[in-house]
Amino acid sequence: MAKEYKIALAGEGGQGVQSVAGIIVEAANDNGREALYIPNFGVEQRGGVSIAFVQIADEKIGSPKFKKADIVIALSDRSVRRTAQYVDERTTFVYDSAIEGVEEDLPKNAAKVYAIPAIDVAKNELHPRVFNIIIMGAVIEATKVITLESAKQAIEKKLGYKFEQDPKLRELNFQALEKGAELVRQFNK
Amino acid sequence: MVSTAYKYTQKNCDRATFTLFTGLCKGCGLCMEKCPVKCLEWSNDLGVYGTPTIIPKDVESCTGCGMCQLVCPDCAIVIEKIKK
Amino acid sequence: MALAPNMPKAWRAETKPHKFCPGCGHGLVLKAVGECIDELGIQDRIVFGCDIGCSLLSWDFFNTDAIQTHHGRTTPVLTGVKRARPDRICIAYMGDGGGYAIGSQHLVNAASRNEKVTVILVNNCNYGMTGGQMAPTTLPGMKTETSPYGRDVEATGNPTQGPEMVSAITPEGAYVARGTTANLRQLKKMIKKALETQLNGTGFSFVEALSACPTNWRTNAKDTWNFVEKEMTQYFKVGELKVPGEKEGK
Amino acid sequence: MADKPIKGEKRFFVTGNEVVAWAALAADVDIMYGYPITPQNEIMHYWTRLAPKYGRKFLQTEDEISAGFTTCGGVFSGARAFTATAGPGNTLMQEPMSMAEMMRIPAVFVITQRGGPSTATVIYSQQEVTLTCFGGNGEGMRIVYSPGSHQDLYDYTIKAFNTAWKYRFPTFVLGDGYQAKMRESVIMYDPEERGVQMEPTEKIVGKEGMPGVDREPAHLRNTYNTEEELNVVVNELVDAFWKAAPEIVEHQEFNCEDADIVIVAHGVVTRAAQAAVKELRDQGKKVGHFRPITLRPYPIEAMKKAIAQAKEIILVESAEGQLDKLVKAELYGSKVPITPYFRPGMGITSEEIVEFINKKG
Repeated sequence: MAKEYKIALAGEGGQGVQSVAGIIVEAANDNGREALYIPNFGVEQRGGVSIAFVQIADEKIGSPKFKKADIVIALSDRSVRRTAQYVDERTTFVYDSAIEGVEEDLPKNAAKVYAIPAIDVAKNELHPRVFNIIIMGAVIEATKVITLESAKQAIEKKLGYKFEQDPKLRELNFQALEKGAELVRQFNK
Repeated sequence: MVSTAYKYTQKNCDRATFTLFTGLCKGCGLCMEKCPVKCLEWSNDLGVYGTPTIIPKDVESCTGCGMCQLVCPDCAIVIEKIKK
Repeated sequence: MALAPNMPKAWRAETKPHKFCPGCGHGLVLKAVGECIDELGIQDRIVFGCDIGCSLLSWDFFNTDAIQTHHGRTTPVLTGVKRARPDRICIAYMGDGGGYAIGSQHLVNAASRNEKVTVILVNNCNYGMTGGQMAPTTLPGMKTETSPYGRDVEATGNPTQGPEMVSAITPEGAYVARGTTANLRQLKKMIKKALETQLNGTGFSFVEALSACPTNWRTNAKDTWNFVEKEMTQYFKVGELKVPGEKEGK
Repeated sequence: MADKPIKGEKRFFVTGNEVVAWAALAADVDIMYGYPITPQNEIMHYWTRLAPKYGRKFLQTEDEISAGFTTCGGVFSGARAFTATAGPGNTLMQEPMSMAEMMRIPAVFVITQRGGPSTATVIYSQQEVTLTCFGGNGEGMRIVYSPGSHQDLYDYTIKAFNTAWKYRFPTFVLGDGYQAKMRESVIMYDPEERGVQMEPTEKIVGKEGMPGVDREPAHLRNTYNTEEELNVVVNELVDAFWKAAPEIVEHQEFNCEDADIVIVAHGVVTRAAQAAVKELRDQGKKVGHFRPITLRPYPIEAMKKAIAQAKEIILVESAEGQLDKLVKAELYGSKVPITPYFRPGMGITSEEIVEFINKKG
């Protein structure tokens, strides 16, 4: 847990990578850790690949920008290509197995490359709306930057008002989180 | 503080006392043109810029209407009507 | 026997004679402003702002606080004062270049926002301080240093109709008028209504004053009055365009 | 008046723009004037949400020229007032900024640098150093703080208002797009609880009493007739600035005492420089870091001491030599060679600095 983690999380505009990053850093901060989160932003307000740069450590963090990430998560074909630059021989590269036509673009130099069926699981087993929470579970399992328990608290903090109205949503979100972790755990066995 | 006592010349016309503060008059002539009875003329007294000031040419024609005072951009003229 | 000139009480006697040229209309407009300040008893609440251009020469004109700003920027400075201290009576004093050219965006937007300030704009059809260049208000065919063959409206457009524009974009409650130094009693009434509008807090107040620039016009007194009274009024209609509580188009 | 916005010490995890808004609240700021431009927009967003709850005001102007001049107007009236801008907005605002310089208007300007020249990117850079320190027609009689973290942003935004009102020079907080948009932890506090008294403001116009009777009117002049007249005024400005400078300058040093190589960097780049020093020291290299916190006036005496034993300065900045120019002008005569590491408009990481220094051997 003491390790400093650099995370690059990339997806299409609507895939919710920024909110995943936001919840993770929020939870890390609540646990008294140092976190730094910088959203990639360009001129356009919508559209384009959205990247969240996250760093979590026990001490104050240096440059907000980093060259290479410990873990890269890419959720679309464009994101796979866009994030290759953050990968080196220490990087775990995670992408969604439903993304087509990126075989050639997958980083060759990564320490590990995991293809996780998050999109399928969201669609078929849970609900498309919790896709990003599955991703969050995967990030947490791959990095251990926070515990699943504190992630749940952070989700509660952020979405609690919605859960009040529909408690089933809470269950769905927590399931998604666990599921995401499980998808990565298979590889880490 | 600068002295605010200005030099002036006066002319006692029949119907008004005409006071011209030479220390304020720049000799623009706007008053002459606006005088409804055309009673003003250039004076031998020089104003603040060394240009001629103005004076009623006689004591009879000034009606004391105050137009010259009104249109003076420098507040150089004071007309006091003489009440009879 | 009168020993003291009959200056408005709000004028600062120590700075007179003022710095404007012989026959300049600024003295007349500022006389009207001074008398209005006296009559309304607001001398201690005035923040007077002057633009760059000839209007800058008024920075020490009154016994009131005054800020000399930049060309075109008096409206925002005074807006800044008013927003922070609404109890102040703010007068932004400028020329036609400052209000209709370089500072037009400030005039338009202050008017649109209905800022509770009073803008007094002196229109003399040219840039006086910089030596008589063409202004937004230069009359068609009028010769200036930058329109030496006369203003060509095909190439440079028509004279800006300031009060008409301001009137079009201000809501009810604002005061908009065009007066002239050729009718000082009327001009004074307009300025007084403008200041009353600010005092009542009903809206933006704007008075354009038709004024003379004998130096750059190269006119004698007769031609000066003739230009103000006959030439300028062909394009610039004197009168009130918007009065709080009254229907428009008076 | 509503309660104090911050009571006690609280840890927050927010963007730099939010930090600035809170700091301005904590500093008892009365009014903000502003015009939208990325990446400073959220300062206005947070301010407009928070300010009314604490009886503070906001005006959205028609452009940055107006935002700067309305800010000057607010300050004239005795309000603690500020504005924020970036890039092309900073360029437009140089006009009111130079008026603030000439008339010694204690206005505070927060700059969140973006890439340049021109519109360039909305993201990040350190390319507004020259503009912020020396923009406008004038002599750069401005105080410029360069924060490197959210804590700096909070501390120095509050401090900027005190410096401005104490010394009566326009004061700048020169942040950047990264700091504006990133989130990290920050401790917010009520300055008074930390023993920091807010410097009282003063009505520059609109004092009590009848002008010309009870008091002299404030006739604030900005134009002068003769060169001699202007020269007197400018000399006074310059003298006052340099007299105050030793009290204003601030810097930080990291392992400079025995350093062969001193990295000079400011703002957010200090973070990479500090991390690089740690890493290089672990590798057994005698590397230190000097960070000017005030870019104007520049902490040159401290810097001269910090580099006294150095064999080389590595000048690292996200610009093509803007800090470099400042440093060279100040260090004239020094024999320590300066090696540039310029990345105009680009973020700089500690890894890059370490690699650069290691490659040099």
